[in-house]
Amino acid sequence: MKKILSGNLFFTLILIALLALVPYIAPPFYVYLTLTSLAYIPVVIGFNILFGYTGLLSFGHGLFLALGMYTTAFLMRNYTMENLEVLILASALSAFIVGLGVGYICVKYTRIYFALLTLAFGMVFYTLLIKFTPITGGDEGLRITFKPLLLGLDFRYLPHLDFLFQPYYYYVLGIVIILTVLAYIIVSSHFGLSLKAIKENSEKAEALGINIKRFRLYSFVISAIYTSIGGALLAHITSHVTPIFSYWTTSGEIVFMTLLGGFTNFFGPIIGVFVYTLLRDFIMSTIIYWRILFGAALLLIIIFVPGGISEGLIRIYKHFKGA
Amino acid sequence: MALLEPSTITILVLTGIFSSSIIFLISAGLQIVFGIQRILNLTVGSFYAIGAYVGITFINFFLKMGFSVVYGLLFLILAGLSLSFLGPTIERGVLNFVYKKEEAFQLLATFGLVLIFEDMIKLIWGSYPQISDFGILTYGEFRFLDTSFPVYYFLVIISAFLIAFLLEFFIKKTRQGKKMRSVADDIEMSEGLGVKVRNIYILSFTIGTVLGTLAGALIIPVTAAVLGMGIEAIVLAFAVVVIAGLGSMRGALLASLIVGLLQAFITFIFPELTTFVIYLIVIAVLLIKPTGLMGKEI
Amino acid sequence: MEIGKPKPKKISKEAFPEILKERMSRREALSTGAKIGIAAAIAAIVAGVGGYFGGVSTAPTRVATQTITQPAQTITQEAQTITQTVIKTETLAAQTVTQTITQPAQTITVTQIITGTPAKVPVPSEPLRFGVMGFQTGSFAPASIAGMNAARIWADWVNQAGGILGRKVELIFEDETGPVDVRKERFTKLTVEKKVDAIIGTTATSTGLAFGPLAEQLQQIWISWDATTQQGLEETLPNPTYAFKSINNEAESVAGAVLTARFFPDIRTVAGINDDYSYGRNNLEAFMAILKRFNPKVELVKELWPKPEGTDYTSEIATLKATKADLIHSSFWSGHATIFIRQANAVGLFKDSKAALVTAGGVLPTLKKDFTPEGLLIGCNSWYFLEPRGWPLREAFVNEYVKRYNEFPVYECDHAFFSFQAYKAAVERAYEIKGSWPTKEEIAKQLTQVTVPSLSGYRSFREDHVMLTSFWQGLSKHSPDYDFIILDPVISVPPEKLQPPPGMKFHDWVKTWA
Amino acid sequence: MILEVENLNVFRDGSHILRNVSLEVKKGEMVCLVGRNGAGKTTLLRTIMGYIKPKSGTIKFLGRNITGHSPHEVSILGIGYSPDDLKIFPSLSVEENIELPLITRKYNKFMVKEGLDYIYSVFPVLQSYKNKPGTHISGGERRMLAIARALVTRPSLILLDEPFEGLAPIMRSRLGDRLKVLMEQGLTLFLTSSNLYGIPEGANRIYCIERGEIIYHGNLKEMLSDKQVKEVFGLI
Repeated sequence: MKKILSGNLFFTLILIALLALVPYIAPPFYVYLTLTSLAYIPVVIGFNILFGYTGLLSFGHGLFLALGMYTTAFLMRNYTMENLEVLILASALSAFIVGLGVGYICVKYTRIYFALLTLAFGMVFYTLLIKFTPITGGDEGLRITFKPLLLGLDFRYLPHLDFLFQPYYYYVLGIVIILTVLAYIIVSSHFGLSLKAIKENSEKAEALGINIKRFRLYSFVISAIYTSIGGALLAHITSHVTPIFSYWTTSGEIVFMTLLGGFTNFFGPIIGVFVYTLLRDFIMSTIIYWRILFGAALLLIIIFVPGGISEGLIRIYKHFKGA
Repeated sequence: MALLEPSTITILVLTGIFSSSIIFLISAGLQIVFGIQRILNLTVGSFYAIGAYVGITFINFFLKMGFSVVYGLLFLILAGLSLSFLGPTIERGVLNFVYKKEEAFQLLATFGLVLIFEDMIKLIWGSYPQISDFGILTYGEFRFLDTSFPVYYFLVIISAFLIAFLLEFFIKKTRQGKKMRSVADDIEMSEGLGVKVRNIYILSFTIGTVLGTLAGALIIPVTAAVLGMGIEAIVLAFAVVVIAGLGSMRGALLASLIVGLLQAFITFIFPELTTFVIYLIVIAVLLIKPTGLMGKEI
Repeated sequence: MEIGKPKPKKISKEAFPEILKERMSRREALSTGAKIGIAAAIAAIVAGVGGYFGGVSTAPTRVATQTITQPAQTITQEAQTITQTVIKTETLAAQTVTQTITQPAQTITVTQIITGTPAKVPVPSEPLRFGVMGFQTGSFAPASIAGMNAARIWADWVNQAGGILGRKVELIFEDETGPVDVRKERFTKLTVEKKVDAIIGTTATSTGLAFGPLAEQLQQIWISWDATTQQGLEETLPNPTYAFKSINNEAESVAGAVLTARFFPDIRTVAGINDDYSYGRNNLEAFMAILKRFNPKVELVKELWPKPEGTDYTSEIATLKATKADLIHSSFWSGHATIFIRQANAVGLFKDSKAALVTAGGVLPTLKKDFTPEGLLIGCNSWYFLEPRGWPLREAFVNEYVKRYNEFPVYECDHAFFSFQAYKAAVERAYEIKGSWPTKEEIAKQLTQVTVPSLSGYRSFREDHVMLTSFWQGLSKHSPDYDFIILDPVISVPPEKLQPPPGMKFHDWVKTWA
Repeated sequence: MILEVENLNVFRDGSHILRNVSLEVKKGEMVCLVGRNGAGKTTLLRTIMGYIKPKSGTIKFLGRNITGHSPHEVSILGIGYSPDDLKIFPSLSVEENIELPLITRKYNKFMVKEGLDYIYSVFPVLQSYKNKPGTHISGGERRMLAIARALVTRPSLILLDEPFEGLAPIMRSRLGDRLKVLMEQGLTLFLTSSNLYGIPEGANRIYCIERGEIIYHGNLKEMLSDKQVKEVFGLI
């Protein structure tokens, strides 16, 4: 056990070091892709706390992604909030409030009903974003016109891409590492085990004295906060937020990333994000009929490796170790 | 302007029922597959779109061959039925592998199929809207209270009710229907009494497919076939089955009527609310009675 | 309390810190604390060091861009004459509608006059690369795809004629579909990875809003075909260097309102059906504002806003039919227009109401005679490809297009063709001035200086980087030569009647209308 | 020999549920499998029916190896099955419930009619409820309906999982009488019981199962004096 843990730690450190080096070694466009992927990591980790650990499939997680982005853009435009830390906290707070409300209603249901209900909420939020033009900018969305302060430091003298590729990149990397470690602590804690127990067998879990609904709600809220923080980080990269982020296709993308990487493993979704981003870039530049490939990939994953890439890697690893 | 004159009400009611008939066919396709296979089959939206595209190709071909437009409706129905081969192909080729997996995966598998079909349509028919040479006024017009309606509207409404009746008859009276009901109730016990569940799965999925393709074929004299029509249809059908209760056929009929009429009236009275209302009803139904108006307790 | 005692179920706020201490065993607390601490430390170090070096390493590299003083303008005679003879306008009686009569140009080779002049520094030999973006799927695709097809034809023609200053051109296509962040990703990829010389295309307003600032940030020339609402861009792009915008969204409805007043002077009630996004909303607003200047008694009795991704208008059309307005206004474009007209005609909507379909001509070849009645006001945006007056370039293009794609071209072809022609002329002009291959900034500067023949006649950019174009609108008519409707009479509304002059707000401009 | 089970081993979720189970049922016999709840009775029946794939061992029916066959094949080959939880189809009426096995065998109209008549002669009470939904009748009648479904095709072998479970004493004796009649008609029965009182009088042979192992095989009288059996049923 200890050996595996230390091995894991070793690999994690190498991965972090690699990620830290990316802006220096990779071509600019791939730095951009890596940065986008980094911002999506909290999103998929949050989604997976709900899906992989609690067993609730949310088809409306775009709601919280958009919530984080709109909170950020709204505060920057209307109150010229500059500190990124404050913006992240504000996004988390709004996700906490909305997540509590939506979650309270949704967690009463499970399985397909939960998926349908979250889908409906996502779509209602989407329509709200389009209709309340004075606050949300309607379909045009809101633009972020200036760069935030990072830890109180002003990097505004940098050109856009230099800002994104240097200070902002490392800032996001730092935040993502903190959030990932926190999530890891959460899921391996007593709380995380309770969630798993609920997923495996909710009746048994209830018999063990776990308040299922409350735990599902906690899980929902944590998930919402993570997703929203991801949105807050993403907002500065896109510097333009639109309602499409709460549309069901975006929610579907989050599900796809998670499945691709593998929801059974804590690190699976993170792999999923990177592979998805690279794959999408590759396929979209190669053929215009990229949906066929995506659909086929989805089917193949579901049929052959429901555990996603991480499961596939583990299988290969075991195979070679066994042989 | 008087808010609701008799002629206004006539227009809204008739249009509402017309929309309901199409929505019903699609949602019936969802229901039958959910009832038997317990899979929320998003692909039915793609079948709707394919039905429309193939319907256009079909009818244009026959009209070019020199057949009279009077047979148009027949050709459309033929087009819808001819696509039934998609049912067994997809059921055996894809769904067969996901029955034992979690619900989420089954849903995502059909989502994957939707993506594939969307691009296949683009590959075959391109991205321009496709239009049939079969005009809606072929069967004339019907005048009522100083407004007029194409007779075709009534034909579609009648066809939908006929199909609903046939479905009911099939499920209630025929041997295959009895087997289907037994499978919907309890797969294992049906197997233990000699029901070949595989065949029933193929049958129900094929019926679901044909309902979708028929709906698509029937709509084309009224509108054009465009990319994305399948996804829009599935969203609406989704709302209908949630309101109806998953798996309930009569519920689907009732809920389609509700949704179709409501849409027509809301659009007239509170146009800004149109997009909202359906989702709000879905949320309300899920909160008050999650099994829907006529759904079985699960 | 003992350490390791079972944890209490509820914790009051006051007691929280003590209980927290007791709850965790010392070891657990230490390890958890250490984990968080280590993580935070790593993160802080990474963020701090990275950020510091990031800041330091990039800060000093900022060097003032070299500016090249431009010699006095040395355009050839022919070029100057072209700019002057562009448009002759003729005022129509009381209606203040202007009809454009353009001098037919001789051939496409007009802009190649400069090519012949000897260059001092040889041009680079590798091909010029253009990123071309448009919707390849979805209901907005038809217009985009027509534009992309036109780009292909233009590229082939230019390559056959020897390229731009001898450089071959190469097109790299990217899909505009997807959320804005993906579109921006594609733009960034084209710029930093594919190193294209310019990005041309884009159809959706949301794309325009995102790309405008991005083009400035990345210092990449971006010429939009259709993707701009002025409202959004005034805020985000006050003084663009690299971004070139299309004409105002609502221009179609401005033209539509003028012609509505002319063709349907008796209407009193209007019902609008427009996509529920800014393009649709701007259009109805502009239409009513202008129409009221002509006819103050006109009243808007119904506004319908179907969702933009929708493809079925059965309920909306029932409402329109029940409303019985004199005129239906719609800015549906692309596939939506076809579906709307077809569904509306099916229930006899056009028997009771006139219609101003200000953008429906964008898919004119799909408006078949059997479901599109005569007498609808149809707008074809900047180009009516069957316009009666002669224009060799248009004829050559239409023939080529039909031969290649087996369908008729639509207005987006003109925007596309113009964008490329303008770029070509700007490069040639800048090269003429500078004597060596110009930078992107220099090319961008020249883009507002050139006037080039496009499919609809001579066109140019305004000094604030807005496309100038006339709009073609007319009444639908059935002709035995085509299975779709044609426009007769067709009238063109000149650019200065379509959008406010630079710097003026739309509403202030409307007030200036007599 | 109608049914032969040899060295059957079944695992579920990693636990060994049936251990080397062997038993046989001869033509015209009534064989009872007795064992406590969770001993593996239902698992054995379900394995015979083909719901569960055994890890090893063989099942022979009428001399034919049916190991690994799917349930509907096993059913068509001629084994009637009534599970312990009955599984009456709520969407089908009483009569349709009875018809279903006939329909799956593609019997024609007259053969279906004949089958129904036969059932109504054995369980007359079902005829009076024939148009009611299958679940809207009393527990005892439902039990009869479940047995009727297993019986209607006149299979070579009928598997009844705890047919007397939860029945009132009067229903129990009535059902016992019916089974006796059926035995006289030459049917072969294999049934289970979780207690000693559930073993019908006419049982020819008894198997006792405990923790997945057959611990006794013989007649009822001798069984009651068997030490292991006594321990299991707390008779000591």
